[in-house]
Amino acid sequence: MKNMKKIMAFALAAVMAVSCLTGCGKSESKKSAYFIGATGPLTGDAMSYGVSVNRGAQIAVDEINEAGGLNGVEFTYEMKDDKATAADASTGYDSLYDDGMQVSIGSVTSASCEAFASKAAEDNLFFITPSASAASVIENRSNAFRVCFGDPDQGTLAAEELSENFEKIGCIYDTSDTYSTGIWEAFDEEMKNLGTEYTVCTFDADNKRDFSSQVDTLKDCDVIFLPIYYTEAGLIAKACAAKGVGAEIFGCDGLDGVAEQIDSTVTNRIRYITPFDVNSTDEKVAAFVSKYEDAYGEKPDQFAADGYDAVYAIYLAMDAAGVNDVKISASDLCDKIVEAITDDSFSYAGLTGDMTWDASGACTKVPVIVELSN
Amino acid sequence: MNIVSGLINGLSLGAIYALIALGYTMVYGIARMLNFAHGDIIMVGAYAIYFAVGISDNPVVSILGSIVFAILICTLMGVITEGLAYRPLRGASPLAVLITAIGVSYFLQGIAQMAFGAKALPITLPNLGTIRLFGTSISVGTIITLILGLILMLALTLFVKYTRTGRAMLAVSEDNGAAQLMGVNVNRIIMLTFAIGSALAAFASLFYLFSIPSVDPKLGSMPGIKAFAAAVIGGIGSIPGAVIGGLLLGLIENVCKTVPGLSQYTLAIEFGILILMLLIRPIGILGKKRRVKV
Amino acid sequence: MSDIMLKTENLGISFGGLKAVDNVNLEVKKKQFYGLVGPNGAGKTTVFNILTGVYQPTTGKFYLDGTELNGKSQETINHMGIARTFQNIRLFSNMSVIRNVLVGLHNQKEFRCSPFTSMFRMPGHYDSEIRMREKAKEILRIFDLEEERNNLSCNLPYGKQRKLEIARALATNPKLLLLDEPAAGMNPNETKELMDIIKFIRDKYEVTILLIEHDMKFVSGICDEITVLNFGTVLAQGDTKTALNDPEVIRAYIGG
Amino acid sequence: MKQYLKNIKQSFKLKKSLNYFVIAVFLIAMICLDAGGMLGRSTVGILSRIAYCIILAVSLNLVVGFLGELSLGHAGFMCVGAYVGCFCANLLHKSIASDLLVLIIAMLIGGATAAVFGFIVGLPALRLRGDYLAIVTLAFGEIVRNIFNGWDAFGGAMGLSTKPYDAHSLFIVAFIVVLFVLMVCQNLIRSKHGRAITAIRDNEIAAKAMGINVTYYKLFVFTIAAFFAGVAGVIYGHSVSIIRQDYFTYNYSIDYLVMVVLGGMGSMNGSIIAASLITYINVWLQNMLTGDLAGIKQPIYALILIAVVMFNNAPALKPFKERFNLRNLWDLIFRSRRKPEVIKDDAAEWNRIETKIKIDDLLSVEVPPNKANTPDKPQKDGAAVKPKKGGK
Repeated sequence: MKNMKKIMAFALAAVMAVSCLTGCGKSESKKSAYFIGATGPLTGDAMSYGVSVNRGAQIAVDEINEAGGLNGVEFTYEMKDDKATAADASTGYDSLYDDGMQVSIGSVTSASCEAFASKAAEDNLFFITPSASAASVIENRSNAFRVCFGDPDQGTLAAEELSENFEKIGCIYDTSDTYSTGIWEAFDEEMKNLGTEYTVCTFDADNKRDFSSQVDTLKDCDVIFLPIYYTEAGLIAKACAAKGVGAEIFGCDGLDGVAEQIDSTVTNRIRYITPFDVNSTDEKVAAFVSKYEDAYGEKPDQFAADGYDAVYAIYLAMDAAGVNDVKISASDLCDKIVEAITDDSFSYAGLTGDMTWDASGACTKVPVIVELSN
Repeated sequence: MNIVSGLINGLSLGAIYALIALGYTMVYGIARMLNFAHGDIIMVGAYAIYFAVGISDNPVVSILGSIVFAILICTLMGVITEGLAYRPLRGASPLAVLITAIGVSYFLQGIAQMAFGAKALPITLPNLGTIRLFGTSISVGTIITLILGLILMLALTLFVKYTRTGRAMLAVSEDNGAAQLMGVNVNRIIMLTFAIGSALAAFASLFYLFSIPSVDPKLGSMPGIKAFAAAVIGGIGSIPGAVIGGLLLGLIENVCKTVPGLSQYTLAIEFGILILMLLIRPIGILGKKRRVKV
Repeated sequence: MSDIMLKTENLGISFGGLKAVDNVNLEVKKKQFYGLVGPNGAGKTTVFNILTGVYQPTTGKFYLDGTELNGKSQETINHMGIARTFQNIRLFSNMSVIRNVLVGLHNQKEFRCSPFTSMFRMPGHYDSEIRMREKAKEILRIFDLEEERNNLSCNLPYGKQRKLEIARALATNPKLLLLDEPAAGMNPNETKELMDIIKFIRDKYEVTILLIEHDMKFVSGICDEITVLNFGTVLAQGDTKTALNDPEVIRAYIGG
Repeated sequence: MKQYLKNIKQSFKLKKSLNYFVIAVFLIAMICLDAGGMLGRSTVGILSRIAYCIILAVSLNLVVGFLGELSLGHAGFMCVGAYVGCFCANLLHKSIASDLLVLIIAMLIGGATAAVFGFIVGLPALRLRGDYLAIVTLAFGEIVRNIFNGWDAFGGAMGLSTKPYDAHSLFIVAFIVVLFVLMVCQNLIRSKHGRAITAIRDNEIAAKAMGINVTYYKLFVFTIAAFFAGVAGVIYGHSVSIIRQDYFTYNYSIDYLVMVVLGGMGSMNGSIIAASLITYINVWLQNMLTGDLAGIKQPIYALILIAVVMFNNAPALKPFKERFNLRNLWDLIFRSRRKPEVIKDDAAEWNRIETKIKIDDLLSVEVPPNKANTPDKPQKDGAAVKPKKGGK
């Protein structure tokens, strides 16, 4: 039995070598269309964000291809699963690069987008991330752009808003999440400049379900600032209702989708900064919402909208730059897009507001504070 | 944050961990295996409750209905996993059983993720309101968790000690072969153990949803590991040990969460205490040392 | 003191109130065959476990060749020169015959080499390895187990496993060899062969032998002096013939 | 010196060092392909990932397969190695130009720190066994991960950003380290210290009686295994531009344990084959199943895992396996009757290797005190008597 294993060892090592080779042989076949790549968490805890961005982007790509693509040339789009970890984001990038990726909408979560960005910088590949809001992702990288707000802008805006109209302010943020810590740091800094006091509580990835103790500590605040995602925000809202805490709940774009999480028991007033209001009357948004609902049977959230806008931003920038050669290399395409997108005349009225970009890659758009009607 | 509400919250969280830990201890003591997938039975129970809670709007009926449905589903799931995954491996090396249990746990999570999506589904349990007790408001759900939890544990202890099947379970745990010689149908007993363990897990999932009203595929993994730690602290295999270990862990977790500075390191502290406990008394609080005959 | 190999002074141990061994005094001279006899549960194996450091005695002391060994760990006691076999054979089942003996040779001074020399295959590794194999083969030759040296020890027949366990204990180069029922489950000619081998070892390796045995023919054939234990206390001591004919011993054995 | 060379030649057996050649040939083939530009960037990435997974599997095999102690904290050592090693690398990059030198120094520092933690985790191993040790090592992994996550010097929640090593040469360095690790582990196993370690696995009490210093060897094996896990962590750290604690959770420790267990606990070759295959299949599945399909990867992986373990271990399948297995097929094809086979001992079979995880010496179910074994008084109708006051 034992020498059988040795012979098997030989055979398997050879098989491995061969399969590695075939692995890289198939990159040339997809050259007949522009290839947009992306990575995002399609499994694991952050799966719902990855799936939303992926679906939003897919709808945009289908729309563009139906309308004839970029003067006759279609787009192909693919998102690799990166389980929101840096390691899988870089393997995903390599595999997309081998498949001939020319332009990309980056990664969904900040940490994997950091890994994606450092690889993209080497190849000077243009990417515009729909949702990685950490400031460091686009810092001094000419090829890195973003559709959503940066963490710092939301933090400062929230600080101004709250310190004007509230005395006793509380805050709960997630120490294990880059989006949450990013916003809180800017918020904390701005609150210090404005000299307003506030009490802060935290939680982390391993116990983000039971918030009874945090709510107890902040039970006599007028407002609780929640720079976190809608799942935990929903739980906190219900914990407040259960404990009879009437404070207002104020959040950022991560709170979009909290409506489904809460029930009739929650009577607190809920407001949050968001670029995308799912039931806004704008006909472009309404069309997207209905198309999304037909395709996937649930209302789109802000991540889907960002994914949609990212694809359209690429399409419009390539159109403005007059790109027509399908075989264009990633870095030439990047230079063309960057030049077009940072041009003052370029702006895109997307689902998440009217957007313009500057050389730093950050997106300037008018934030809107939405109140939840319940 | 007065002491009483901290204590009650801690104990009710502890009751949840204790109920899950009981499942681990019974299966370990009697079937001599570590059922890593036990944590995911809670997730199955949670989804069962999610679908059953809407059957009627009067709160008592809907809760009773959902718990009965959850017990049914969990017991069924427990028996199926035992039958398909663990029975063929009886007598195989314990490590093989451990890996299979891990496989079952991944499988249950994967299926739930495919069927119900990974997004956390909100669940609206009928709100039982809060009552004022010792000067602070405690939600009725927490009180029920505590009381019903303790009753269940007492019932289980009595069952194992005073009923015939209970004693048969003890016999199987003492010496599998000898019990078989005495005419005890070991397969039936082990299946029964899984059934009881899973039924308790169904209760645990209901109480869990009282304090944390949201359901997702990963719901069961962290409480499962913590409950296993509680079972080991209490002395793996000993039923009262699991209860004490669970309550202790619930209290520790609640204390860590309330102190703002500590909440970041709750998990590190809990596992730290577990390691210290095991170094000082390796067989756990109530475990009985078995002298190996040289 | 010089010719006493093993001396115990009112050795005793109690497990939670139950006195398993009480007030046992032994004196075993060098190169002597000494028997420890008694009905089942008399505490014979417990005495062995105390002498090898598995249990710590609650009362009394024991000396090997003059040095006190109370409270020492099993490893140090083995290094001082006490080796043992077990009542139910405890061989390294997944290792071949020669490897079991090589494990016995592990701590000998002449084969000393640090793990790092072995990891990087420095000269020290090869020297000690080759010499160890020679010594192991030599020991196996005595027990005529050399042909099966590459078979797994669990594949050996029962008699050969017993012999391998003695060979392995001998490999640790002991001054005192404790044999726990070496002839248990052996047929007459295997027992005869075992007696010859034990005698041969005693002469070749000048080792003192203390053995537990129920087979009276084996005991009277081989032991110079014996101690009879009953319920943990010494019933009779001294020359084999007189002790075995002592009325107390006969009554204890035949019972009633 | 001449004698030394003669000794080496004499003790050299092709069959024993076959795996060095297989890996060396594989590496050379890959280098040529890469030089010829045939290898895409993702293949190069997969190669370095396979390399550090082999190191992790081989080092874990030392602990689980040879020492017989179950460790679920291997990703914790890798976490320590990655964070500390790459932190030093970031500092060293300022002063030392050549990346290779920085990588080597970082590997040593990362490995050494992980080894210290290996020693610390080894201490409980002296007293605990089986499932108790599994939970302690798992707890250790979670604690380390939790601490590094909150530590701002190491980048806090965002993670530690590092300077990635050039992908095309990282896998060469990684495979050379694999060869080094393999040589060290196999030399250790095939020496008197290896025999002592396997003796502890087979029968700790007998090993103690033979004078083997069990404490020394347990701590030694845990430290060496942690050192190599730390080195693997540094290699991982250099293959990505940012290190976050979410890559070191206990699920990854379980993956490495699965590689060791499926590969065969006593065999190094088994670990190598299992590590490379499982890693390759994982990455391949991940690249193939994009979009909404990604969800089905986890159940498939779980089913394959259960099926393989079931096939390897279910006692009921034993007769089936006796008749239909590769060897009979081989004999059928080549009609060669082989002599009764001497089973080599260091590659122990699954079930014969009673791992130290025998649970009975830890069992602690309440046994009623001796009052219970006084004979129960028979009741009038002979019904089963309820014990008067048995303890619980």
